[in-house]
Amino acid sequence: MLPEPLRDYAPAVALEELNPAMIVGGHADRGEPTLYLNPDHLLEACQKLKERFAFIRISSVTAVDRYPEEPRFEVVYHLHSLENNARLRLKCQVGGPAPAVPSVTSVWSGANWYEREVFDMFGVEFRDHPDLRRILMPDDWEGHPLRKDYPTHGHKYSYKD
Amino acid sequence: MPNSYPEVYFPVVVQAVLAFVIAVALSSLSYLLGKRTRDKVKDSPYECGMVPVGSARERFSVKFYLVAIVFILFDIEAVFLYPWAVVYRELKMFAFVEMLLFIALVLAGFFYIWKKGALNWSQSD
Amino acid sequence: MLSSSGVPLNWYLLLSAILFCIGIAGFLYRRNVITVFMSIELMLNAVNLSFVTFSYKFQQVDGHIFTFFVMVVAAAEAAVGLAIILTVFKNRKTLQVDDINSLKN
Amino acid sequence: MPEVSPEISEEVSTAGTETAETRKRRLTVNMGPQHPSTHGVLRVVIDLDGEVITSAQPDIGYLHTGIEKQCEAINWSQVTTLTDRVDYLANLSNNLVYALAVEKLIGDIEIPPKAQWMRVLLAELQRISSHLVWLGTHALDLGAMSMLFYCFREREQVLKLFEMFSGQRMMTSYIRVGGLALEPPRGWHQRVKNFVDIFPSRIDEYEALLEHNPIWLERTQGVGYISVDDMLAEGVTGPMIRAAGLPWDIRKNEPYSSYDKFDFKVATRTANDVYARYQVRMEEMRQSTRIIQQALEGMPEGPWKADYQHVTLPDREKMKTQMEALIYHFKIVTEGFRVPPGEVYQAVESPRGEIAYYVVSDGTSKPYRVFMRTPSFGNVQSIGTLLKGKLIADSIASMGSMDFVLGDVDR
Amino acid sequence: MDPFLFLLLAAIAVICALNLVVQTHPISSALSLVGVMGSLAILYLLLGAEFIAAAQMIVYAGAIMVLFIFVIMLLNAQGERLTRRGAYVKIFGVPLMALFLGLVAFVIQAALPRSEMVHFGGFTHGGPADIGRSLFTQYLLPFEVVSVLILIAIVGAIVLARKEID
Amino acid sequence: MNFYLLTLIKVAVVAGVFLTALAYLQWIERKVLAHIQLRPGPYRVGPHGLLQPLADVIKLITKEGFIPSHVNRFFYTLAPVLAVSLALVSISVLPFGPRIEVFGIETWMQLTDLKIGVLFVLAVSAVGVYGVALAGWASNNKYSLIGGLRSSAQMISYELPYAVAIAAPLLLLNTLSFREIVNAQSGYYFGFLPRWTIFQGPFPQIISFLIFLIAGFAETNRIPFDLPEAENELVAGYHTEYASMMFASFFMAEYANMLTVSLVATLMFLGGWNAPLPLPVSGFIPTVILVLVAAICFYHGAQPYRKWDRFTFPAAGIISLGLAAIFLVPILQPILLPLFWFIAKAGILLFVFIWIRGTLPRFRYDQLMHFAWTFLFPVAMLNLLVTGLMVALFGK
Repeated sequence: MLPEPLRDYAPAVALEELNPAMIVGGHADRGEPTLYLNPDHLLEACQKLKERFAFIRISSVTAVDRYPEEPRFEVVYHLHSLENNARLRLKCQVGGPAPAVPSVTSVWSGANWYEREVFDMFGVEFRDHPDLRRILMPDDWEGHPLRKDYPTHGHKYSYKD
Repeated sequence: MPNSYPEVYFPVVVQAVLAFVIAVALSSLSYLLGKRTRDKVKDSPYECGMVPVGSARERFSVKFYLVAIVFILFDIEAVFLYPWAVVYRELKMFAFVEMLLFIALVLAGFFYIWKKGALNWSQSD
Repeated sequence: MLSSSGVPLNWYLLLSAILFCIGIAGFLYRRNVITVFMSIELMLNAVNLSFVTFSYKFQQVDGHIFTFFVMVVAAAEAAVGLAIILTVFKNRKTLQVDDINSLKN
Repeated sequence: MPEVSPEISEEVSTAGTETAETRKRRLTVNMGPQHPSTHGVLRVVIDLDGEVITSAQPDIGYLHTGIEKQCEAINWSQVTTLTDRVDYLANLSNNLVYALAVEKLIGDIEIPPKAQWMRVLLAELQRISSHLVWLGTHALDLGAMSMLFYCFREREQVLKLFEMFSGQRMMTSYIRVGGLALEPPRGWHQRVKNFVDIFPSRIDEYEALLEHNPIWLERTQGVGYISVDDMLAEGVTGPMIRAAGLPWDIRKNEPYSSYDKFDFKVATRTANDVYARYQVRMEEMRQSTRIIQQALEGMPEGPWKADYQHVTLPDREKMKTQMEALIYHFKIVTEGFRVPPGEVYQAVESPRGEIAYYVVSDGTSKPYRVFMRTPSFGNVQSIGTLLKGKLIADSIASMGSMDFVLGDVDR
Repeated sequence: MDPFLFLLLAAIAVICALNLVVQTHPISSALSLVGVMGSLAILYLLLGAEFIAAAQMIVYAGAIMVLFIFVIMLLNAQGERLTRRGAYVKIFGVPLMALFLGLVAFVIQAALPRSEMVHFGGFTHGGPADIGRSLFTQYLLPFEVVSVLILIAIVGAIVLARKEID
Repeated sequence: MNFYLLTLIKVAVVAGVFLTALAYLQWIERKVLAHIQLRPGPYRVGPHGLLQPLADVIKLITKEGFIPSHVNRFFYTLAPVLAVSLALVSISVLPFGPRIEVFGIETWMQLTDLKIGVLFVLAVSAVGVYGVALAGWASNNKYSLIGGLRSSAQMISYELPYAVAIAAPLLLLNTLSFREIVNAQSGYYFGFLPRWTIFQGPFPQIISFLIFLIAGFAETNRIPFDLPEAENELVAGYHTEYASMMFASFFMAEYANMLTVSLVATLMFLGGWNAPLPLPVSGFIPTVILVLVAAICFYHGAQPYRKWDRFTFPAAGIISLGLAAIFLVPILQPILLPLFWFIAKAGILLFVFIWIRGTLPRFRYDQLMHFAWTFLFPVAMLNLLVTGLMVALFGK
């Protein structure tokens, strides 16, 4: 069942019609519609949103660490439709010892680096990502800096050479 | 005044020796005067700060070779122009026609190359 | 000071002969097509020296003209010869003379 | 005679036995991170076939300073100074987007018109200075050395204006949550006016130097094409996309900070090459000048920051007379203000394209998460697509036309 | 002065020529050949062949050898490996070569009067004007034939090299 | 006086002047570029940075002469030596002025005059390719190798239009000796138009002159043809692996070549030391110019922009006035006037070199090669044929 503020929101309604299990929640806080999606149906939903509602741009992919809550990570997608001048936020909640969501690079190739960044910073795996490796941190870096349990000053004071 | 060959060419020899000495001196001076330190990173080939990938001895576009070929053949033509130019006043129209024939044939080759696209560098090979 | 005794004409011809022989040696010994080719150029140069020397002996300019033509031929030869080497290298992937002694693979 | 280094002698033994592998004319060239014209520590690994690029892989992270992580450790107002350091050529745009995002989170705060007008004016000045840096360095990359100095002459004036109001030339931190940091000093508006009065003629000067120059045209026209679809897919924004004919400008499409009250045109070109990008930026500078003129003429009177005691610092006068104001001042300075929980995604048109901050608050005085969607990140991502199949000689011109800032990429 | 110059240049030429044969890397060989050509050019000058000396530098050293170096760089030619044939060529070749050289030297000594000396400046008609006059009157036909030769060479070289391109 | 002693003195003088000129050419270039770019340029070492070249040389020779171990040492060191020595040799056949008499010794203002002077210059520049190709190859670095290869390909490509552009005026002059070339350009048409080859009938060689200059820019690797050392995609081209004075050697060679090209252009096309106007008028021009320079200096000295200008500008003004006076001494005029015109013409060409560097962007490599082969060379050939036809039809 769609949450109250999204009852009239066309994309949400369409997704709900397509598969009721797709949307697990949502809100429209401060005029920004947000849909919580089931990670299993993420790709399907994204495909639909891109084709039907012209969300041809993925503005960004990022994540929020809700540590110590579980599921711990929210992977956040910001979609943008130039045609309708509209933005939409999607969220996938994942947790567990090896958090993983499907990669949306097959829908928007531009998600590539953003997903790598999330992988780098949060340690969330993206299944079927073409080139999932660290992007900002050195390849041999240990840990994922943007996790809440990663101290601000880092685990080590010296760099490996 | 210098008239004989040795006298005419003597200054050239002196200048050449001097130029060589200057060149060697310049190159060796900093080798002699400058301080010397060596380390592994400094000694490695410049590769924008990364460890070099592959060998520098790679082969290159055949275009360079084509240019060299074309250059050789036209350079000969150019060398023929000088004795021609020097005796031009004596022979006038005769020399002109001769050279016209010569150049026409060589230029035919030039346009052949041009048409073949050997001079087109932007095209991928 | 500079207008001294001069050099026997023979010396020039001898030098030419020595260079020619070295050219032959290179031609026979070397296995790299390009070096072999350069040995040929060396022989041509040796011959040119003889031409110019004879031109001096007979006080005529003809030897120079011959030399000039030899240069032209050498240039044409180099252009075509190196093109052949390029093509051969493309097909056989080697510059060793021994490996390219047959017309067919 | 020549000594043979170990590496070479090793090859000697295998000479003449070249395999099909080595025969390929492939060449891998590293461009960067220490390279004179990657404008920062960007590394691009380029595979060449002769002169043609078969693949180009940008490699980033050399300037990664963990700004997003740091944001979570300091309070809301301190973050402003970090936003300056993200895109160091367009710091006011970063200040602005952060301020807008936090204000949207706070919700009921109202920014007085004068502050809004000032924000627009500053953002446009910033755009001019950023585009000037681009123009100068891009021309320098293509060998036109003098352009750099001409552009920096004007940029210097803009930086002087910045210094005049904030005491800083680059890291101004001037746009704060709730308004501005300070009131601009007396005479500042006149100085801005003097600048915008002469600036259009200076743009003409640049154009006279470049647009009638056949070499410049040869080097830029028809170079660096990338299709609109590719650009949208890869996340390219800003002048790049406008040069392909798509009139997408966040200032028009999702107006913020009263941009809807200003009259300006979105610069577009259709050629979609380096030259079109150059033209778009030139046109944008002209439009920015127009906006600044309008902002100067219509500058409203009134306060320069919101009267919202939970967030903005109280006036000096009030602090001296009212106990309550003093307490708020103390609280804001020591602990920082609190922001209601929630999340917000705010986009702004920076000189380089769409800059958007995704800010999450958990109700405390520190941000829970600040994500910076920076334009250069998306633009650099597309380098692989942009360069593929192009000439190596055009790589600098093509990459330069993107106008990326590595601080903006790596954050 | 003349003998000194001659001996110096001859020594350079011979050493460079030997180096050409001895060096394993083609680039070293090619540069040795440039050295031979340079010293020959000066020897031409001593024989009064001013124009030929300049042409030698421009055509031979400045063009033909550049082409050689380009090809060596282009093919990334390396030093060569020695082959089995080298051995017996060495055993028989060197004495035969020496024999041939001795024979030639004998013939030269016998055929030409030893007293004939070369002075720098002994022949002054090797300037461009003399060459030009001779070339454009007496040797007119060869001159025109040369252009045909060049045309054929251009076409041939391009046809051959284009194969590499296509 | 002994011919050989005289020659040694002349070589010493010419080398001294030439090397100083090279050092100061660098200074002038930096100053001119700086003023084009609205900045003062070298200003710290000596008045107006006049001692900057000296400081540069000291800095360069005391830097570490570093030879990386991955290079081919012999060719790596040979390359800059070759580049510099070849660049300095050409000057021996270029004349600077007519026959003069100093202290009763009659001599030419020239080291020597060869029958094949023009060919000598061409031969030297043809061999100059080796410096570049060797540097690129011996450095054992990708950028160097590509840079060296490109650079040598560029040099040989522009060698052709260069050579053909020289051949065209030779049809009018019929000599390869520089001295005779200049002599053949003396005199005036209608009493005022100089008979320089760019004005000489029956076919003025303006096109040749332009082609020669353009090809000269490319031969010396100057903007817009400075691809070999382009500081973008190839880092620094063939001298990427070079350091200290060896690195500077290539630049020295470049400046020497630039000077040579300007001098050859002056001799071949601009009438060498011949004055642009007949004598009684042209004799006063240097004085007038120098007096004007002095006036400008005094004006700026009176309104100093920087502290030291109060002293340096008037000093320069006084020197100019002194020179102006010297130019009026009748005995010195036959020596100084030709020198003045020669230096003035070459100086203008050098200024053009610098001016263009301050103004133009650089070509892309394929555009550059395309330009040489499909525009410059055909035009040069056409110009040569037209010249030949005109001379054959209307020549004396």
